[in-house]
Amino acid sequence: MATAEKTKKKKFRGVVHVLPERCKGCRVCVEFCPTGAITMSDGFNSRGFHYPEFTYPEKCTGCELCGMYCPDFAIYGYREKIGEGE
Amino acid sequence: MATAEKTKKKKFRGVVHVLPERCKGCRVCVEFCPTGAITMSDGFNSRGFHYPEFTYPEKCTGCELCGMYCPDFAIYGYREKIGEGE
Amino acid sequence: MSVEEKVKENPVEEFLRTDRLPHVWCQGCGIGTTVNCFARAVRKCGIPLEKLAIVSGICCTGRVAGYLKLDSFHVTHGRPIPFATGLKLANPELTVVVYSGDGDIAAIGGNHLINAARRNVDITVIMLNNFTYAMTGGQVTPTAPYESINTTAPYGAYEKPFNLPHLVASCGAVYVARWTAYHVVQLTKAMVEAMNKKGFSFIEVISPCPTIFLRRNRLGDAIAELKFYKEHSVIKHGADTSEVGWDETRPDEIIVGKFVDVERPDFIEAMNTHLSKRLGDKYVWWGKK
Amino acid sequence: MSVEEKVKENPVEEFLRTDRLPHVWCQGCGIGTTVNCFARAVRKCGIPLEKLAIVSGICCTGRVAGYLKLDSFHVTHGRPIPFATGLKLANPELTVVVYSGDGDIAAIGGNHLINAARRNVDITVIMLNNFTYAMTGGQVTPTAPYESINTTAPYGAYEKPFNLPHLVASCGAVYVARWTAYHVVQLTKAMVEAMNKKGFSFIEVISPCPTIFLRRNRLGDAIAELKFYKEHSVIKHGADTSEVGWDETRPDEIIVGKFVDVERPDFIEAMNTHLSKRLGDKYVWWGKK
Amino acid sequence: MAEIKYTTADPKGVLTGVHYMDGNHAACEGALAAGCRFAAGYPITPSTEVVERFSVRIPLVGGVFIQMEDEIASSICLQGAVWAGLKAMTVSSGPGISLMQEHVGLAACLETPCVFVNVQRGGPSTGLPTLPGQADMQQCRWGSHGDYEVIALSPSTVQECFDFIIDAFNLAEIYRVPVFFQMDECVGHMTEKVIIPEADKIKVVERRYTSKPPEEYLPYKPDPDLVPEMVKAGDGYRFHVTGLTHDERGYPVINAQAQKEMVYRLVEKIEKNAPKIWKFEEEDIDGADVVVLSYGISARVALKAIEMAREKGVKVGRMRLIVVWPFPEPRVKEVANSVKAIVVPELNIRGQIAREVERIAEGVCKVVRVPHAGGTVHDPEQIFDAIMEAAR
Amino acid sequence: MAEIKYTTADPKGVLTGVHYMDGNHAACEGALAAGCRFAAGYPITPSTEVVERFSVRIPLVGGVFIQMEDEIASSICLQGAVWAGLKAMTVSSGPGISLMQEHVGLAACLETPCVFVNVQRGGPSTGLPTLPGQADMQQCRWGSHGDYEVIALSPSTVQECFDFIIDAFNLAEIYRVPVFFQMDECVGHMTEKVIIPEADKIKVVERRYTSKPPEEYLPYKPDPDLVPEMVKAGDGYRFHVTGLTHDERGYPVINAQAQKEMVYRLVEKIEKNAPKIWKFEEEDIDGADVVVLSYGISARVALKAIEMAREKGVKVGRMRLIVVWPFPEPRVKEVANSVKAIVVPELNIRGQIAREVERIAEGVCKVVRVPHAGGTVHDPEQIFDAIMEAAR
Amino acid sequence: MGRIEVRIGGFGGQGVILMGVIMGKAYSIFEGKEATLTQSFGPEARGGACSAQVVLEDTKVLYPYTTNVDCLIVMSQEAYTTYYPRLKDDGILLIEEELVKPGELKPNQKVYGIPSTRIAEEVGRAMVQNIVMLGFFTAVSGIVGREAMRRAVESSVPSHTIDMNLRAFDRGYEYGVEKYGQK
Amino acid sequence: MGRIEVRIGGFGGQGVILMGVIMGKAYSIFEGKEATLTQSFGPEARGGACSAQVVLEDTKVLYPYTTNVDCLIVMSQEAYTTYYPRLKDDGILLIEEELVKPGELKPNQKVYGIPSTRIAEEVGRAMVQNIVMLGFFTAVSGIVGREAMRRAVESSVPSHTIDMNLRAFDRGYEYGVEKYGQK
Ligand SMILES: Cc1ncc(C[n+]2csc(CCOP(=O)(O)OP(=O)(O)O)c2C)c(N)n1
Ligand SMILES: Cc1ncc(C[n+]2csc(CCOP(=O)(O)OP(=O)(O)O)c2C)c(N)n1
Ligand code: SF4
Ligand code: SF4
Ligand code: SF4
Ligand code: SF4
Ligand code: SF4
Ligand code: SF4
Ligand SMILES: [Mg+2]
Ligand SMILES: [Mg+2]
Repeated sequence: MATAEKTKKKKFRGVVHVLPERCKGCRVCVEFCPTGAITMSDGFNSRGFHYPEFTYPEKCTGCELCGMYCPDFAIYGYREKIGEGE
Repeated sequence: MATAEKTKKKKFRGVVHVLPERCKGCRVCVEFCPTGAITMSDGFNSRGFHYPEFTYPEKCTGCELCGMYCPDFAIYGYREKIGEGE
Repeated sequence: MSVEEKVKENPVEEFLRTDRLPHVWCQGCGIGTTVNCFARAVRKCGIPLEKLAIVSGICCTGRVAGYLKLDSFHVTHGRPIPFATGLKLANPELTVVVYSGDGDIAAIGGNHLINAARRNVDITVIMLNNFTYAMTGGQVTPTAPYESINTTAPYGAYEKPFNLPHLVASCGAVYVARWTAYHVVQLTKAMVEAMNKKGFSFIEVISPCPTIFLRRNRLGDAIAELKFYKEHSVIKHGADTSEVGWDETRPDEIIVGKFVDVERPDFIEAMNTHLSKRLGDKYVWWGKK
Repeated sequence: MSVEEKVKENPVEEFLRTDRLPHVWCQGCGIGTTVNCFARAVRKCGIPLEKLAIVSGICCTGRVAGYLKLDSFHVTHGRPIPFATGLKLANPELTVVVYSGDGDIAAIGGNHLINAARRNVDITVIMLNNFTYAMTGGQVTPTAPYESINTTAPYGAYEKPFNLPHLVASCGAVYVARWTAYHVVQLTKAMVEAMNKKGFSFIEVISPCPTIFLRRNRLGDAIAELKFYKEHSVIKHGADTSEVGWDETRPDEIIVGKFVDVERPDFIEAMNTHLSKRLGDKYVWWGKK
Repeated sequence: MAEIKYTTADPKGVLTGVHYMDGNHAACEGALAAGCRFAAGYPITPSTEVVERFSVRIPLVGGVFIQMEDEIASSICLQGAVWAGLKAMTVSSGPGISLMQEHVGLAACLETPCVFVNVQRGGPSTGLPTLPGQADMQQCRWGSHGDYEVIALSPSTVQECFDFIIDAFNLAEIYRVPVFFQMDECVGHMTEKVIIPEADKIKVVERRYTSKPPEEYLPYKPDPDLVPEMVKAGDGYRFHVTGLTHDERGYPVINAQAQKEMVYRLVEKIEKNAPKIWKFEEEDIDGADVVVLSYGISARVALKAIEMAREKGVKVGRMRLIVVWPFPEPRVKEVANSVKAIVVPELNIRGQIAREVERIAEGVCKVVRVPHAGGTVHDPEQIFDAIMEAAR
Repeated sequence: MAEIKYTTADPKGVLTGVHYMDGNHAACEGALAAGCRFAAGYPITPSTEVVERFSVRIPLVGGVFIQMEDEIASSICLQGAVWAGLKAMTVSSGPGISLMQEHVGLAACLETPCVFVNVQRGGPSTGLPTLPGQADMQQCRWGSHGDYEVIALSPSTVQECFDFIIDAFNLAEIYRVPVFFQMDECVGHMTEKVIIPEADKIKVVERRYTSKPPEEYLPYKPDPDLVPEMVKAGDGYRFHVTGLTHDERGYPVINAQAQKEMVYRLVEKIEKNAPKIWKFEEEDIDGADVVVLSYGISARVALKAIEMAREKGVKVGRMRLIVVWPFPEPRVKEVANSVKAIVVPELNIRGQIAREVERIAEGVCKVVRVPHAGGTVHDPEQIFDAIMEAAR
Repeated sequence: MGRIEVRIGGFGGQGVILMGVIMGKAYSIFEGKEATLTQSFGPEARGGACSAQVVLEDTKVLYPYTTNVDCLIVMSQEAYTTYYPRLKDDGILLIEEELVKPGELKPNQKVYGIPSTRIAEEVGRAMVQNIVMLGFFTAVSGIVGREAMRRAVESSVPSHTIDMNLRAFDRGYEYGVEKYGQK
Repeated sequence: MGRIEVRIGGFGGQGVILMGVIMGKAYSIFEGKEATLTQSFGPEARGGACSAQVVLEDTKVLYPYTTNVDCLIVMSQEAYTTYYPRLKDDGILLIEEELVKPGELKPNQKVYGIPSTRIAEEVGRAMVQNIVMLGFFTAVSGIVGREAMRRAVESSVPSHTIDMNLRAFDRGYEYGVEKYGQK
């Protein structure tokens, strides 16, 4: 089972997109990301907010939760196939 | 018991007052009088309505129901003491 | 009151503006009957007459305010409850009764009804339900029974009617009862209880409108209707309000009785308690302590 | 949808007027979160986009209509339900969703809410409850919890709040659910169900308003509030709606779930059935047969 | 674009024939002939017969009547129906019309073509529910907050209740405004012969739906006549409308510039098109010493007074407003320039229309108000006296 | 009888001292100083601060604030409170005020002394919730159906929000009318120094309660000044009031005669007492070529334009309306007779006050409208240009 | 015939307006002329006084109110008192004779009385009193033809009551003919 | 000093209006002169642009708006763009330097920058950024006295935040003095 799962996991990787200019820095995405894949940046966007960064791509499962929670439509996670063949 | 009641009854008599000019002839009083003490007159009042008459005073218990039902405040029954002494 | 004390005058008389009689209501209209009950209830409830105010909206039933010799207010259609709220809050010593029609209270006035129940404003609402907008000639109301004929539902109503005791209970009314114009004794008693109840009390009175509702629905005259009430009413005190509504045109069972009678601080009490807790001596207590 | 089919774009995007972003809502405001759920629900529910109309009143939540790329109507405060009723009745093929705030729907709009539920108008009402009039800066609402601080209840609220699932259920709503902004998955599902339900469906969404309600009541930020929902929510599908209200400032248990899901002919169906029964062939059937 | 599309009435709604009916019923028949297929209302004397008849007729024609929980709901429910593609009206009287004011403003702002029928009774407040008044004439244009314009018509006969409510619906479509059909209790409850023509004799204006594809369509981009084209829900335009100040896209823009553009257009689309909207009836203005300017039932009462005055040798002309708002300023100005006095009898005491005449006359002729508090019509003597006085 | 009873303010409500506050807060303090002890409201921008402050203050003063379920409820709840003996107000803006129109009529008809505060924003409809307008000026008098009269005041400074709302409450009591306090968003949200005097320096009018015993009292029998004496619930008068047309007893009488008596009195009690009600500020009218007539925030904006015009050598006078309704017709007529032009800048585009000036001026001088759609104030240049144009 | 003015007065519930409708309809639709009916009644729907004015003309009715009444029909004392002063010097007065006691009339005025309520009760329902009166009016006034009136009755009352109403009409008509002779 | 016009701009949530209130109160109440603050903000309560205008005078302020701004304080780029054109030729410009990049100024205009958000975060909460800016304004403009300003701050913020706000004020003041010297 565990091996099967691992194999499955490998077929996809989680990817996250951030639109910093929409972000209002609420940190909700970071807080509710189940794997801790994202963290808040130090930088400001043009409206003075810190925004999330995709710091640990390897942790991301592409579960979509960050995107569902983000009140500002500023982030979105999804799963991307790794390689066609496998 | 029955005798006691009768004695009680004798102490009072039911009396009914009618204000024909207020009456709209709905007959509710007559219908809901438990003893049939009142009946509708043949005559009209000035607005063209028949009104109740106190036809059988002896039947009246002064129960007040005619007055409570009358939508026009046109009739009222009550109990009157017969003689102070008894 | 003992038998001997009874006066030889119609007890309703002293509460009436007799200079305005005969009144506008039609032959056999149940409104007057309920006024008889109200007059007796006022006598019995022990509230000084000058401290009793009555508020009606615009409707046949609303004309009650104009015939009762009390401080009486005939305001706009649908709005007696907020007016009554102002009266009561401004002078907590008043007993304030709203006496109005089903359309007035439950159609246009629906939002005020549910909010007053929720706030538990200490007023009594006597809502006469004749299942129609009688004064305007019989349009469909939110209380109109399924399939009943109304001028704006000429082929019969097809909306579900409100179960009003349930509605106000679900908002928190502390006293909820339903009677019909047939139940003059019980209705009188309910009115006494409601006026003496602290908080929002609500009485639905089912009442015949021979001219409009009965005639249009071929239900006979007032007498027939009162008999119908007599035969089909079932007294169920404490009934679950969710079960007292009906979906048929002519219900086989009209459930009547006192459904709710519970305790909850009324608006003024809640305000006084809460603000004095928060503000201590700085709070200026409202009304008699 | 299988994993492979997922597109690399935020699924909410295609439903948004992206030219209007960033939106006006504050940092951490739950409204946007619920819009994510709505977008997914729209995808899933199978309703063609051009047949889906959305109506909002005036409030923070009401701005939803302006951001969603659907036929969207931003009408007056408190009145989205009657506008939606007109839309739906005039074109029965539309799916009509009202998306608005607690004050809009349940304070000024209370009468429309209960009457639409009673009539079983086939619309979906998504009411975002942040316990306050957020857009105007945080006044007390009929949903404000006891003792909560509001600009017009500066020493704490002392009115009992509405139990809205119970209120609409008592009027006859056929689908009633409550979720919080934390329950993104369940909320999405509920939205799908509600939109596909024939008749009046109602979803209360409890949602953080960090700027106004949370700040004034010192309840922390959006994250704290979402965590509170997470920790205190108890899912009780089919719960007795009379037991899902609460009287405390911060309830120990927020009961969430699908409370009501029953069948009853909606307004148009009732109208068609009834009138065709009465009028036979002369009746011109309304909408698709 | 900007071209008005006329068609003929849908025969389903047209009760061709000769009838004896009252004004309220005739207004309902007119509405049906005009294509009205939705009415939302709440009962109120003396207007209810309009929707009562509608509820009898519409199931046989195809459409919906809904009695709402109040007038507020009615006055917005009908707008929902319009935006879903139907022609719609609501009907009320004084108190109900006062409750609708917020939604009159909404209709003006969203440019919802729709008709508000007001069968005027005596006010203020509950006033005289069963008796006539003409004291809601200024309320049409000032009742809602902010600046906006409406169109208002006033019929004098039962036939006109039928004829002019069709105009009301047509004008609503042409200019995308709420149109007030200002009846009065007298006309509403007056019964006369009404001739309803064949459907193909009745001219009906189609909604000005855009022919543009969704990508090119802007909900509030005006045509040259200042009126924007419309779409309806369900057609794939995925458009937005809002009661906030908005731009051509229909998006809210909260600043003075957007406000200026929007509000000026809302007002000017009526002001600038006014010459196409004005409708009045004139008789013997040329050479008259006195002109009686009136509308609604008062115009018929005035006829008697005019007859009496003519018998006394006074040269009296007559101007009857059919479209009351927009007010035919230039023509009234011309008339003022040519006569000694304009006499304005109306069933209100603040000179609701007379003051408009005064403003326009600018003192070049006398303006004689003949006020009446309502509850009944003028005694013709009253108007006669005013004419005689004015002629002096 | 008919004698106005002045007393001084109840110190409990008076926040004596020097404050820096905005117009909305100052209006609340003024209301409290005037003896207002009840407010019913529903939130709306930009007026809410008035009741927000009231809800903070009233528990410490003694009285009640209730936030009602909507504006309709607020506007009648306050009347209940008045009839129970308190002074009361409600506060709103555009959309809310439109919803209150039925109850404005009720207040006029029952002669309920009360105050409606309208902090005007941009309209129509939701319009510009946070930005100013002065486009609800005609709504005060025409918004409700039927004929009636009200009083309306308009403050220009924060101090005046305090001072004149006291006048508003006093006038409400003297004439038993709804009084509109027509602020605008600018004045409402403007912050300035406000000096609140000692309570015994503040003149307050007592309600005109009757001294007659119940047997002799008739609720609507007017005093010689046309205003009837009042009673309140709970005092044993067992009186009746109704929004139907009524006689002196307060009983409904549904006929034209009763209507005539009632409605004429309601209108005339304001018209005939108008000279006692008018209040305006004048400067340099004598010898002026142009007079700028304005009110509210526009009057302050006009100051700049006047200064600019004077620098150019134009003789400019100034008339500022404080009481807007009743309108000071005779004085405006005098002014019209003495100048070349009257310039009327206001934040609306239909000349809501200007048209009144036009009507009264009857063409003897030019009346120059300086319209503005709202959302901000005039650019002083705009008014300056109009003055220069008018002076030509 | 020129202008003929008819005024009908009674109280709410007597069907005064319907009388006017039937009369107007008979004249304008079934006799092809013109008729304007105006009405006024009391507070909202019920009680109080109620009256109808019918102006009958060959061509379009301009001024729609009665000022010189040719025929006054009254079914309450109050209506009599209120409307009598406008009856023409040679006008005719029709009364429900058990409810109205007229005062002295002018020399050329004529009064016609009928116990229409009692007759209606005999026909079946007091409610058709108004139709009895209409029959009577048709007989004694001769203003509108009997056939036109009967057709107007037929097309104006609920279908299940047509028979009763026609009976009532005929009874009133016959009563008029019997008592006052054929017109 | 005659008339002094100050304009403050930023976005909703930055506390722009409160800055105006404190400044006006300091001048009018604590320095005994007159000050009128006018404000404008975006849709209903939140988001969007927000600005305050403060007119300071020795005697009553008649015309309450700014036309020739002596001192412009901006905390967003948008505010800078919108309000800069009205800055006097010899006016001063105060900016939150991490959020605003000014363009070229006129020769006699002066610009003073401060990273007020970052300083506020250091003091404890980003929310007190506006008070930091006020301290800075007091230091670099010299228009209102430090004591009056501090008292105005004290009496205008919630009592439990007074300390933090005064710290923020002082940090801003000191930053100004350090960077641009004592005024
Ligand atoms: C705002 C407003 N809308 C409508 C009306 C008309 N109206 C007067 S009474 C009434 C109906 C009353 O019906 P209900 O409340 O059931 O009382 P009932 O007459 O049956 O006793 C209506 C709709 C009004 N007066 N005011
Ligand atoms: C008739 C009317 N009354 C009041 C308002 C002011 N108003 C705008 S939004 C709002 C409150 C909205 O609160 P809620 O519905 O709870 O939505 P939220 O902002 O909390 O999402 C109010 C009272 C208005 N626009 N129109
Ligand atoms: S997609 Fe899921 S795992 Fe990846 S960052 Fe978002 S929440 Fe975290
Ligand atoms: S949830 Fe959205 S707005 Fe909040 S920090 Fe993450 S990306 Fe930014
Ligand atoms: S008092 Fe009772 S018994 Fe006597 S008449 Fe009346 S109802 Fe009948
Ligand atoms: S109940 Fe009253 S109105 Fe009816 S018949 Fe009897 S007395 Fe007359
Ligand atoms: S219409 Fe009905 S409710 Fe009204 S008075 Fe007549 S019987 Fe009573
Ligand atoms: S005020 Fe509250 S509800 Fe409104 S946008 Fe901000 S956080 Fe959201
Ligand atoms: Mg009813
Ligand atoms: Mg909310």
